[in-house]
Amino acid sequence: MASLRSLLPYLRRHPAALAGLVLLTLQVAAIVFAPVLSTHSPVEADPLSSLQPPSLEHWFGTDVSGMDIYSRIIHATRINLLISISAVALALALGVPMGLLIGYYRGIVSSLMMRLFDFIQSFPVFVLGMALVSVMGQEIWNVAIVLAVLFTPMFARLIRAEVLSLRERPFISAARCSGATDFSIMFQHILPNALTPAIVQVSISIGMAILLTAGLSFIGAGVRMPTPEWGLMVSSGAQQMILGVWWVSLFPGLAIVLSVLCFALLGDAVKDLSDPTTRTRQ
Amino acid sequence: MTAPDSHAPDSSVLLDVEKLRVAFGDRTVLSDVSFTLRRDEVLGIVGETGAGKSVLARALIDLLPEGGRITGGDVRLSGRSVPSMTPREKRELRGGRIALIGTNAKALLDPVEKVGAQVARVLRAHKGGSRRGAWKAAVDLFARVGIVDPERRAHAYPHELSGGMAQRVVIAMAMIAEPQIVLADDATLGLDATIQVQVLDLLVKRCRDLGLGAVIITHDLGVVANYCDRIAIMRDGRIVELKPAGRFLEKPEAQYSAVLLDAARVRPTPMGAFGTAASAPPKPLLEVEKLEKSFPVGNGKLVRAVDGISFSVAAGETLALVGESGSGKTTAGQCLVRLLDSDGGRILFDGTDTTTLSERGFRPLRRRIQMVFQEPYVALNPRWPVEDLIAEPLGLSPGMDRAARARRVRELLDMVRLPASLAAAYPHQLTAGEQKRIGIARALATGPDFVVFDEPTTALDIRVRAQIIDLVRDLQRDMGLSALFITHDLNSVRSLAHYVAVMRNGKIVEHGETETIFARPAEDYTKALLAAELPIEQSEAQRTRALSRHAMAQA
Amino acid sequence: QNAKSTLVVAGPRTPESLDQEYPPTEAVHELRRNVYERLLAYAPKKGEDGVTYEDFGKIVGALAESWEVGPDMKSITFHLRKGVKSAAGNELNADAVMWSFERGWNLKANFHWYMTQILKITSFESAFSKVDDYTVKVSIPNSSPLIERLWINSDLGMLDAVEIRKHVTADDPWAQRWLATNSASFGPYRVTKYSPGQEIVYEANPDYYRGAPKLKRVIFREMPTSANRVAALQAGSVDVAEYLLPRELVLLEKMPNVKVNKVFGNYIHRVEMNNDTPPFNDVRVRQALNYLVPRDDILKAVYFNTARPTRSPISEIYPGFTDQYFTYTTDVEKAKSLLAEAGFPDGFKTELGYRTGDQLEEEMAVILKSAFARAGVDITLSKLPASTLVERYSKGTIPMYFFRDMAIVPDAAYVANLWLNSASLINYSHFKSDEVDKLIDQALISTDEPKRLEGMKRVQQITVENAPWVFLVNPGYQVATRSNLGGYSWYTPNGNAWFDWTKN
Amino acid sequence: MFGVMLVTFLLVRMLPGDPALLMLGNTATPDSIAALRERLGLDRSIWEQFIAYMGNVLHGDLGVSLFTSNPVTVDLMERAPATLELITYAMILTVIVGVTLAVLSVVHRGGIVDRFSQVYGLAAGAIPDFWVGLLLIFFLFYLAGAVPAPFGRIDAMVSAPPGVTGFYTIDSLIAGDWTAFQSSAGRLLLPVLTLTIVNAGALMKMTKTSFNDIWRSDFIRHQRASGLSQRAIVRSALRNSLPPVITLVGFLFGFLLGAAVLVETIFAWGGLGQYAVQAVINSDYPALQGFVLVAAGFILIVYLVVDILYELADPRIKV
Ligand SMILES: Nc1ncnc2c1ncn2[C@@H]1O[C@H](COP(=O)(O)OP(=O)(O)OP(=O)(O)O)[C@@H](O)[C@H]1O
Ligand SMILES: Nc1ncnc2c1ncn2[C@@H]1O[C@H](COP(=O)(O)OP(=O)(O)OP(=O)(O)O)[C@@H](O)[C@H]1O
Ligand SMILES: [Mg+2]
Ligand SMILES: [Mg+2]
Repeated sequence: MASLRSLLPYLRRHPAALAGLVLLTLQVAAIVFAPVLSTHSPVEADPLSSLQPPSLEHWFGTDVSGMDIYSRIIHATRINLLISISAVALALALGVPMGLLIGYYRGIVSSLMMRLFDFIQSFPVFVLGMALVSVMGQEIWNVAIVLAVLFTPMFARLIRAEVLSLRERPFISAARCSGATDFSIMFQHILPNALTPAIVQVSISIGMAILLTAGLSFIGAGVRMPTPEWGLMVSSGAQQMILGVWWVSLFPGLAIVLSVLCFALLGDAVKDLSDPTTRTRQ
Repeated sequence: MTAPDSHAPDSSVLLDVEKLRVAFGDRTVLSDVSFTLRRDEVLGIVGETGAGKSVLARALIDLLPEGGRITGGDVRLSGRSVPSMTPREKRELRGGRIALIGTNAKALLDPVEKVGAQVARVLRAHKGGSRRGAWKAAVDLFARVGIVDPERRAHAYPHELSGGMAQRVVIAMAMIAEPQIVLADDATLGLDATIQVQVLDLLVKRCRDLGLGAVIITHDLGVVANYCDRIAIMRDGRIVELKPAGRFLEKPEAQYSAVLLDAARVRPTPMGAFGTAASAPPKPLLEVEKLEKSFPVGNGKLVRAVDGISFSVAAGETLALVGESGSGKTTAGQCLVRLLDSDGGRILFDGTDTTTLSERGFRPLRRRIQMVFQEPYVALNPRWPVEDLIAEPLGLSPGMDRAARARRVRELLDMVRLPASLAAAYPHQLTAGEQKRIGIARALATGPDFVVFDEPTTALDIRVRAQIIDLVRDLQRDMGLSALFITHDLNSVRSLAHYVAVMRNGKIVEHGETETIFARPAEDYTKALLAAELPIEQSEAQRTRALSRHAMAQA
Repeated sequence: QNAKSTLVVAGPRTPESLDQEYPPTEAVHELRRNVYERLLAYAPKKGEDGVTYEDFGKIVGALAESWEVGPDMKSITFHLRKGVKSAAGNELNADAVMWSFERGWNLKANFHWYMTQILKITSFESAFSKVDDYTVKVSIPNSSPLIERLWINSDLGMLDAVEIRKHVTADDPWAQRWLATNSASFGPYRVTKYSPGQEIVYEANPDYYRGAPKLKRVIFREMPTSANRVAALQAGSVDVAEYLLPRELVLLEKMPNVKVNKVFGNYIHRVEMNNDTPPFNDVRVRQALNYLVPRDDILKAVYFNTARPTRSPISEIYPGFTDQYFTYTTDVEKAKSLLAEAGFPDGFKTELGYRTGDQLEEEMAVILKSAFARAGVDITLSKLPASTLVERYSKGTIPMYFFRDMAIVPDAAYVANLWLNSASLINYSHFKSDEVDKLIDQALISTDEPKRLEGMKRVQQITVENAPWVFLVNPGYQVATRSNLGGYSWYTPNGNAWFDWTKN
Repeated sequence: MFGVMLVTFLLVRMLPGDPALLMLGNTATPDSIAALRERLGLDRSIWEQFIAYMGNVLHGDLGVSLFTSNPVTVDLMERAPATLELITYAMILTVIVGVTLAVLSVVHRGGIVDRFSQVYGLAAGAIPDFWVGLLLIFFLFYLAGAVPAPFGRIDAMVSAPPGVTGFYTIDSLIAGDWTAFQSSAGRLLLPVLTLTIVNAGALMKMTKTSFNDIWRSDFIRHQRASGLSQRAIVRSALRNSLPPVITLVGFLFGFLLGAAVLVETIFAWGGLGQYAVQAVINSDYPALQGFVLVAAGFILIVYLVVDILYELADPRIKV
């Protein structure tokens, strides 16, 4: 990983990475200072001022229940990122050891696990997520767990593929020759090398998780009203869109786009930074 | 320049390079390169990695890698300046008048297209004509570049060809549009010596037959000595010396040239001069009996990589295992250190049959048997710093504290002649030679009795190779190591091994003392192997030819 | 020509089944109104707004040309209209009616429920008899004030026995499989195409006893999203859009070529509380919540004045309705003190369920959440698939839930029995008052009309005071059409009767 | 496939909500509930239910939808063409857009297309499809009025062409019904555009990566050094990036099936996706089971086809 000192010039050369970092900072700020940044309560309905277009009072307008969209977007950052990041963290925590084990020890159990992963992944992600959330109930944590279940195979496969290719690499033979045990080969030699693609994937997955959470909420299989959540907010304006009320869906949708974009940009940067060949060529 | 014919604008000059400068960004990689190439002349360009040879070749057809620009000078083909040609003319030039042959022929061929079609495609790009006619021309040419059964081979895909065969296809591709000049950039790198000779013979012969100009770019002074009329030595983007081959070999002028030539000529100090006397056969440290190892390859077939070989190595002795690529050398070596489980036979190390031991049971022996791996970079974990890499095998000798380890690491760095400052570096920050040394330091860390050296010198630059050979020889002497020395490079065998075993198709075809084998090879295969080694001397034929040409030029 | 006689309707849902015995849903009610014909009907009456309503005071014959009610209201004899033909061309006679009764009785669903629960019939044989080919008699054990009115109910249509019997099989003696996707009755229309979830096509019955319908063909398309129905109506690709949101109706009213028919009907939309479980077993808590509801805001911002506040458990248009006992205003202080008395000075946490896809309930839920929060009552909103919601409230495992319903028999006692009788299966709020139960039971068998009405007044008083529900609104019924449509009529099941409609 | 069946069965069976209760609604009596449960087989043990289910599936009987009262097989068959038509067109357009952009941006590196593709590649992966759908509705339907009302496959006033392929566009052409063709093609526009905008970016990025590797590979450089024309070189590079693109397209097909769930909901498409959403909302077990089975089966078939095509496209795979 890059030290801080090499990070600055890198950022100067890569405005995209800089943009990602700025977006991330904005989101962190939104998470930390939500109460200060917002102008209204994110869950207080004010029926008499429903569906107001953007104005000085309501920067992004109000939704059908008269809640302030701007304030809701700010507060939603917490929920959305909480769900996505914890889902990915969980998936990583489960998927990495699984991938390592089934990649390193090949046997019936491993191939059974692979079948299972194939199976989970052969469904359209979204449909499976939808079904799972409705089985488990619409709680924030359930959404996170479901996403983790969906992402675990991805990480496990990724790590497994890396392990499979790494274990054939001569430096593993060399290590064995130097007396490394299975344990140290797995954790000291293979894991650190296999982790880089997983870390890049983390960033992408967080983006995917944000999109999926939003999608689930959009069809009503995600978090519950009136929790400020971007997908739910888009959905609450979906009906109105065709009648020309654009602000209810537009702004939270933009928030989703920017947030996912942020993680995509960071992912690219991480990939760049962790690849020694691209770094030295700079 | 020393060549007498460098200025004259005479009609036999095909290519005239004048003060050519190429830069990548603000880094100049070629400066003031000038030379000419005449009809029916073979020019050799030699230089170490990064000297700018490939950049030069590509600059000649104005097809530099992205980011590279010609910043000065000119390349003239029959008087026409190449850089100022229109794109269309350049396209016709490339492959049509100057053909380029690169390294690793398999990678140069379109993997999803039949090779015959690929060659035909080039012909049609330059000469037009019908698909069928071009195909026929390609097949004819295949026959002439020594491809047996050309009609069938033309229908093959690149992955179905061997390396040598693929190289012939690429040569055919270069020749098909009847260019005036052929550029061969490390065209035979990575091929077996025997194949290399065949390919080069073929290439040079065709150039001579057709009276083409050829530029052979290589690391190997043996190649230029045997095939080229003139030699250019490159270093850091400059030509430091350019003269007829014979004169160069006799008396290089530039100091760098002399160093290069010396390193390439490291002549073996026969082992007898310093090694243990081969008089009283000592008790063998390692005995291998009828070792067998096969690999399954797809549809149930087996490749017998090692097919019943037997040999023994006594304490303090070195056995060299030589043979062409794929003959099973690495496999044999890996069986010894138990990276592969053998399928049959016995391996007795110091009296213990290691083939019957479990992995756990073998672990104590690892301290005594070590291996140096073939490719230096990939055998090092890219995420570990040098000190950890070297310290890893020390885990085999229990009871070492931190300080002791650190001390040992420094000792080892010193032993392989690396500065202690490298301890914190990562493998990708090292040169190939340094990486190789780290590999050796790792193998020596536990003070083993027996080391398998897998190709310690291949893929290294001339000077670095000489240094590694010196290092290994010193270590053998100082530590009294026994070693199995696996290699392609017959030169180094003579410097390092007491005995030689020649492998072919998994079997040992000849086995004996080094000097004996080199002097009087018994088997045809061994003879062929030895013949393929290109001495750094001008052959008789070359010399006469050079003389006659010189006379011609004088006339 | 074709365009004039064809009607394209966009609705949220196609009927789930065409069988008469399928549970009544909104879509099913509309189907029955157009396909199945009953024995009796209310006389039509023109309202001031030009809409044709039912005159609850005047019953007329439908398939029965005339009828007599026996002494003590313990029996009723129907004289069938002669020459009435089903959509398949079969003639109506006593056999068809008897077979319809028999099928309903044996399938133990809708028909059976009315007969046993309302008319208290215990045995088929002693209750139903064929007098002659065109006369049928129904006798009941106790007298019932509903013995006439019940037969107007749209769940009690008469089937074309001849047609249906053709599809009877050994394992399906009542042709349930066939009738689930086919229609056979004496109504103005029959179903010629039925693709559940997509569309249903009605074709006029030229032999309908009131004359051939003016609209020969009605195509009903399912469009679950109301905004899409609005856009379709606007674009002229449908003639009628049902069940739109009030907000959308406001928008449509401003458009040329579109008109909105609005009536104040019998729907009641409320939040029910589980009166059995704490904290809702304390009447003060229930009252407090009623004091917290911002009814005016809801009427304005959610319903855009297409609804009226609920001021009684009885539908406002039914005889016997009174709102004189209703005292709840929006009064946070009062609510707080009631909660404090009940031992919740800081409020409490609870859960409120509403149906997936119900935009209005969601909007109201959000408003209620904010409103209740003013007294510290923190509600979690659970959007639940309809089936889950039904399951949870019928098992009593959800403390609060939205409930929208209508009682299609315009009789206060019938309505009260449905929702307030502690013995009623759909009294999901578990409201129990011995006095109410007694008054209802009396009213169900009493034939003394003034006394019944008196009792029902008392029932409304007790109920409003006990506040088993959070009273919200009576939403009315609206349907938006292209402006070239006329003849709109309203019946208690709310479904549209295409027979009455005209297209210019 | 057995596994698929078991898991879908269990999964779907765990959905909350008692369908019997829901179906009967407010007037349910314990008697009628019991009768209905018995009819639906809900009263038996879960294993008995599964075994019965298995047997039925093998006979092509996926049960009867609790909501439409139709056999699930019939429902699915009725809706499948809608979804297939949608995703097939989306697929074709996505591939055309994605691959063209990828090739252009690699060949003319640093050009306008390249710069556009970089921005688009980043953005496309970040845009939720449902949002794009809504924006398209707002801009193209509400503001510009350029497209017909965005719901359903065909105008409610126009009757669907007689079914041959199930694709309205093709069927209406076969029937020579120009109005129906216009109407159905117009309706396809927005959903197909939505799916394309969202997915072409990802396809483009991945195609670009593999095409770029090939474009910079030794053999392409060698072809240039051999004086082949740009056209021939692009063709050869494209031919080489075919195998990875085929794999991607396979994935994409599966992915589109999932994406269709949201897009169909927005555009009231009446296909499998919308059916699935309704099945979840209504606890319609047999319908959801049927959908999941069909989706898994469909994807298996797609992967199979991908494998075959892959082999055809890459001589190195052949045994
Ligand atoms: N694409 C490129 N971008 C930047 N620098 C380059 C590029 N290609 C070559 N160089 C630089 O040009 C110099 C000469 O490289 P070149 O490939 O010609 O060496 P070479 O003599 O062919 O070496 P080798 O024997 O290893 O093939 C090197 O310093 C290299 O770093
Ligand atoms: N893991 C393996 N699986 C299948 N075949 C193998 C494997 N390793 C080696 N082989 C085959 O065994 C034969 C001997 O290989 P080996 O690597 O020992 O040759 P070598 O003499 O070391 O060649 P080189 O000089 O190229 O290193 C070759 O034909 C090779 O293809
Ligand atoms: Mg080179
Ligand atoms: Mg080897």
